[in-house]
Amino acid sequence: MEKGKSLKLAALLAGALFLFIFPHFAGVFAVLLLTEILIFALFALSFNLLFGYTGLLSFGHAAFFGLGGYAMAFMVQHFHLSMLPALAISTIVAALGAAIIGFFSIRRDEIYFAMLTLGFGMMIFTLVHQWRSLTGGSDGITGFEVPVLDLLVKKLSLFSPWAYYYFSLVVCLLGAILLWRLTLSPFGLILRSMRENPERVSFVGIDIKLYRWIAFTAAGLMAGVAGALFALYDRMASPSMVHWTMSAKPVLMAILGGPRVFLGPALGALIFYLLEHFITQYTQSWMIFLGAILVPIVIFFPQGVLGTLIAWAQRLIRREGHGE
Amino acid sequence: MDTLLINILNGLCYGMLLFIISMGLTIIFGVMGVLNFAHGSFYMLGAYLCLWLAPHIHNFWLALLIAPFLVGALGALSEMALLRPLYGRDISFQLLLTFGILLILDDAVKLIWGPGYHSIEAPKALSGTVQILGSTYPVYSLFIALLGPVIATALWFFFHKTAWGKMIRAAAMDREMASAIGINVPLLFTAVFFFGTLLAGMAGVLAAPLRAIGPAMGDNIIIAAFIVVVVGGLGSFLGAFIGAIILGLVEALGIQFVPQIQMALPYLLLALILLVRPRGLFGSE
Amino acid sequence: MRKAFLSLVVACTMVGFLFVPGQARAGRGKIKIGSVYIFSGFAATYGQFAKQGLLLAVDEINKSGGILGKKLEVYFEDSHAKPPIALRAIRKLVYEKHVDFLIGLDSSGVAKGVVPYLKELKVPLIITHAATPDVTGSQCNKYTFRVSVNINQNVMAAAKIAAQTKALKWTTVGPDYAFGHQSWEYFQKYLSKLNPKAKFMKTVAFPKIATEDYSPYITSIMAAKPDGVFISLWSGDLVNFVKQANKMGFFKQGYTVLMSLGAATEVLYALKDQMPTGLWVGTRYWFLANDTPVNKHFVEAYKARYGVYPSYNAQNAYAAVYALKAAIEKAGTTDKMAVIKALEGLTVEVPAGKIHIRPGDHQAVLNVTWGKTAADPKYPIRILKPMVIFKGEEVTPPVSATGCKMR
Amino acid sequence: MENDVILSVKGLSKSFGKFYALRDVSVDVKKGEITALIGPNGAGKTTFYNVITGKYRPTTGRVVFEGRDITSLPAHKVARLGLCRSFQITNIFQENTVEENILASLVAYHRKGLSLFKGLGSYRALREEAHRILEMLGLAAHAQEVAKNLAYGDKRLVEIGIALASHPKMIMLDEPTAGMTPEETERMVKMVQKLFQKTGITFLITEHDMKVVFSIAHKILVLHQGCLLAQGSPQEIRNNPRVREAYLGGSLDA
Repeated sequence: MEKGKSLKLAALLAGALFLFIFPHFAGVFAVLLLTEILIFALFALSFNLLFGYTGLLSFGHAAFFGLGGYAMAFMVQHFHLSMLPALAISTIVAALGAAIIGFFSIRRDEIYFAMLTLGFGMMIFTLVHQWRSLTGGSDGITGFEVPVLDLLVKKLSLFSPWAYYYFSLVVCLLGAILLWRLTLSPFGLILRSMRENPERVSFVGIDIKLYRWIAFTAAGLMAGVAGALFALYDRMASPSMVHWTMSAKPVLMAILGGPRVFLGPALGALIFYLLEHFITQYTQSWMIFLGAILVPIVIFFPQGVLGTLIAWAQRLIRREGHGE
Repeated sequence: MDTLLINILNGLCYGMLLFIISMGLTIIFGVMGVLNFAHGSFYMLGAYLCLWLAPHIHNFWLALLIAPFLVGALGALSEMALLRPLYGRDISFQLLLTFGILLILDDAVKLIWGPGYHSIEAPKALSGTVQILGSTYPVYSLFIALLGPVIATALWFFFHKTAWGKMIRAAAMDREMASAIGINVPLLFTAVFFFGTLLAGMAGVLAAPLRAIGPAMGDNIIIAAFIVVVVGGLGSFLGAFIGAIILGLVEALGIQFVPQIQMALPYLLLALILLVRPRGLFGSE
Repeated sequence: MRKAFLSLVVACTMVGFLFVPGQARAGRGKIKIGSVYIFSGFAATYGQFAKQGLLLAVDEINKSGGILGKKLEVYFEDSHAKPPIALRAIRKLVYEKHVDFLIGLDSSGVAKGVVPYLKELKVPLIITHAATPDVTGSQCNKYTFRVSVNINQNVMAAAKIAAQTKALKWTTVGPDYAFGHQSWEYFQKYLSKLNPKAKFMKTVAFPKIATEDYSPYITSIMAAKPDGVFISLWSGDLVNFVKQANKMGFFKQGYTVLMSLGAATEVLYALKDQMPTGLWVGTRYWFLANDTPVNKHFVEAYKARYGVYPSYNAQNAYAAVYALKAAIEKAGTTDKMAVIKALEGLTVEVPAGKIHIRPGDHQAVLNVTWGKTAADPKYPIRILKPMVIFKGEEVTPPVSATGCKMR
Repeated sequence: MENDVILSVKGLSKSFGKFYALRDVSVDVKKGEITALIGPNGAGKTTFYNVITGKYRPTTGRVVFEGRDITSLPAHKVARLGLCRSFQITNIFQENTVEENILASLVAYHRKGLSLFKGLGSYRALREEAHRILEMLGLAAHAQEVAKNLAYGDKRLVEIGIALASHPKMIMLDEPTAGMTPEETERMVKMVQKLFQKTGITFLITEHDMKVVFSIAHKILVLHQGCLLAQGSPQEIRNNPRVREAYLGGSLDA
């Protein structure tokens, strides 16, 4: 047990170290791509708090991604805030949005929950699309620059892709660690139990609505962080951030990677982007390939890529164990 | 006043198209528990097949017979090959798989027919316009608005008077019971998927003379069809009919009266209905 | 425990793939052009035409020895008509493919999202389609050029035509984003100056992009009984609209109809004889508008290679490559800053005629064609008869009016 | 006298449309007893459970638990007051480990559920308590196993463990031996008796196996077509002619 724990810690540290030294070997484009992957990994992880851990398939998660992004763009464009206050405000805006939408959505289950979140998500989409004076309509908010990171003792420019990569890396790692702690806590246990059997949970004295609401708000908050990072990465907040097709991305990533393993959705984000990256090098119709890859993965990897790999590995280890 | 009437007709015309699509969606969901994301793509395929058939057979009505059949056959094939391994798994897998089918169909259509827009003439008999209270209105749109109830009646007869229809209805109400009373469930599922996608294809053919045929037409309609099906009540026949009419009217009248928020209206409707009636208008608890 | 370890191993391996070098930096002695257009969705024909026009120019140039002895190499990326995706594509082109110059961009929204970022990328971009005045106005910068007709020029011409007609009560149908709204705004501004009696109605229609069903919008406009309708829909949306408007008798009401992008050949090909005759249509290039050898050669070569008459997007992309060629030859080097200098104030002859790129805002001044749709048995599509050609200087507002402060 | 009664049900009815699943049922359950609720399939036993524990609202009637009116309280509030239940169909957290199944219930009881960032591992007291419960149920060896991999009988024990972990004053078991082999049934009966003796918790059990009922119950309630047909000691029920006629038939003699 103790040995296993230290092994895990070592592996995690090695992974983090890898992410930190990666830019020293890679070109600008790889750094940019990895920044985007990190941001989407956080987005997918936040989605999976609902999907993999609470059993709620949200089809409007992009609403909070977008709220975070728009709030960030707005703060930077109009108030020229520095990074941390702007990020804090965007996070709060997304969390508030999630609290309000969550209050209604968590009243329904399964496909109805999915449809309600889709509905609310698209209402937010309409809002940003139509309120041209505030949001720039379908063009979105564009033309701002990445704010400086004001650390009181020192002001850092995040203009270069490398600087922004490191900033995103730190924020995404912190966000992922918070989410991870959440899943390991008693709260996380209750969420997982609700995923298995919400009725039973209410019969041991848990107000499932309250817990779902908190999970929904937490997931929305973290999606807001990812969205704020993404708006700066893209130098724009546009309605496509809020559209249902954006909500479909974390769903895809989570199921690709494996919703029952904490880092599964992050791996899903990685697979998604690398697939897209490689396929679009050879052909413009990458959707047909994505579909052609998606279909067998769904059929043959029922626990997602990471989940299935782990199951295989465990079987292998068990067999070895029996051999001894 | 006459604007209102014309817009109501517009709404009904759109609603009836939606109804035919949603009917297929709701049957598939009711019987198989599968929310078919690719349904809009089957609709699109219907329109494209009509486009492809038109120069060969020179007859819209014949295309209306053949194209949906081909779409249904493709649907049945994909059900047998792809969807079958997934029964019993979580609904999200089926959603994702049909999303994969959507991606493939959308791009395949673009590879075959190119990315451009195409158009088809309405059949001669229906290509003119009529005067309604001093406004001109296309005969073909009127035809669709009237065809909807005819198809609805035909479907009603199918479901209530024929053995297959009764079986599908029984299975939609209680899947376990259906297998218990000796219905060949795999065959039934394939048949239902065939029939459901056939309806989507039929709607596609009917829409072809009305709207531009393009690679994006499926994505635009699928969310609307989802809304209809959920608002009406998943698996409910009457629900799909009423839901489609409501959504059609909401879209058309929204443009007339509240153009600024018209885009949000379908979603507003969806959220309100679900909060007040958790299982939709005609869904069973 | 093992779970975490395994996941990391998998992740690291996959990230390692990023190191696999692409074709980057492969071609020394080549001039690399990155090109971003819409290749999917409702307006995918735009990308297709642009790609064809661009490749035609590139092949011609490469066959005759390239530019300064260097061959051209083009990389295409899809913008999906969405600004973030376009930006990602451009980053990929610049950072991964190391392209020297960028050519492209449909859609004003995409252009507005991308243009501010060029200051970071430090790569010149020649816009060939996106028409928003902002990119050569409030957003202008030294890396951004445009060789195509912008909203100002197109709509100024429209207003001049509108002022000649008897129509006084005007309304609009336009796509619900900046382009549609700006077109209408400029139309009102210019027409009210030319004809103070012109009135602009409250009932307007701004359906969202890729709308399926236009009938409710058409009904509302018809109910308002305008004299003139200014339509700024484009590509698939315009095709869709015209078909449905035909069925509802929209064009039989005696309205004066102006379609700012109605003379796009892809629209005319899609509609064929469903396009009514006698409508005023504008374009950013018309293949019959001038009979210079350059144009004749282009139209013939294009028709021979692709089987259709070139659309404005094809010409614009073709023209951009030749403008770039002229600038590089003028500069005598492919150095980006030198080429930028050479592009400023450049005059070059392209199929659309002589174009002049103003140093003040980097907008090309060129002739703008409008005309009335007419049938001609020699052509499978509607052509323009009569044709009205406005001199570039007549319809281009002065640099001082664009709001451009070149930095 | 009043103090002896832990659960008091007065005039309870529940209708679904025109159909009455329960009609004017009034019963008292005494503290520190095992009470059995019997009746043929469709007699309304499960509905009775569902109405009392807050899954359904009653059409009419009152439910009083420990002197508090709990009529129409939501399920989680009823559970908080110490009235817990198990289910007829195995109703556990299948993908979680056995220990986690018990811990979830303990977390709920000790109100630690809103502790968001502190790892579960650091709650030593909770884990020790979970261990004690599993030990008592004879499941300690399976603590780290995923629940769905357990044998059927063990799953039913987990079910009871979940109920036990919420420190109930009274447990309502819904057919705890349904679908069990005779050996498993015997093990379950012994377990219930053991738990009763060790903890003194009040039990209400529905059960179709009459042998089980008559061997463990202090008092028996008989439901028939939604109505309370009879109540009394096992001896009284055995001798009640109405019960014999309506429901038990000759089976008691066999």
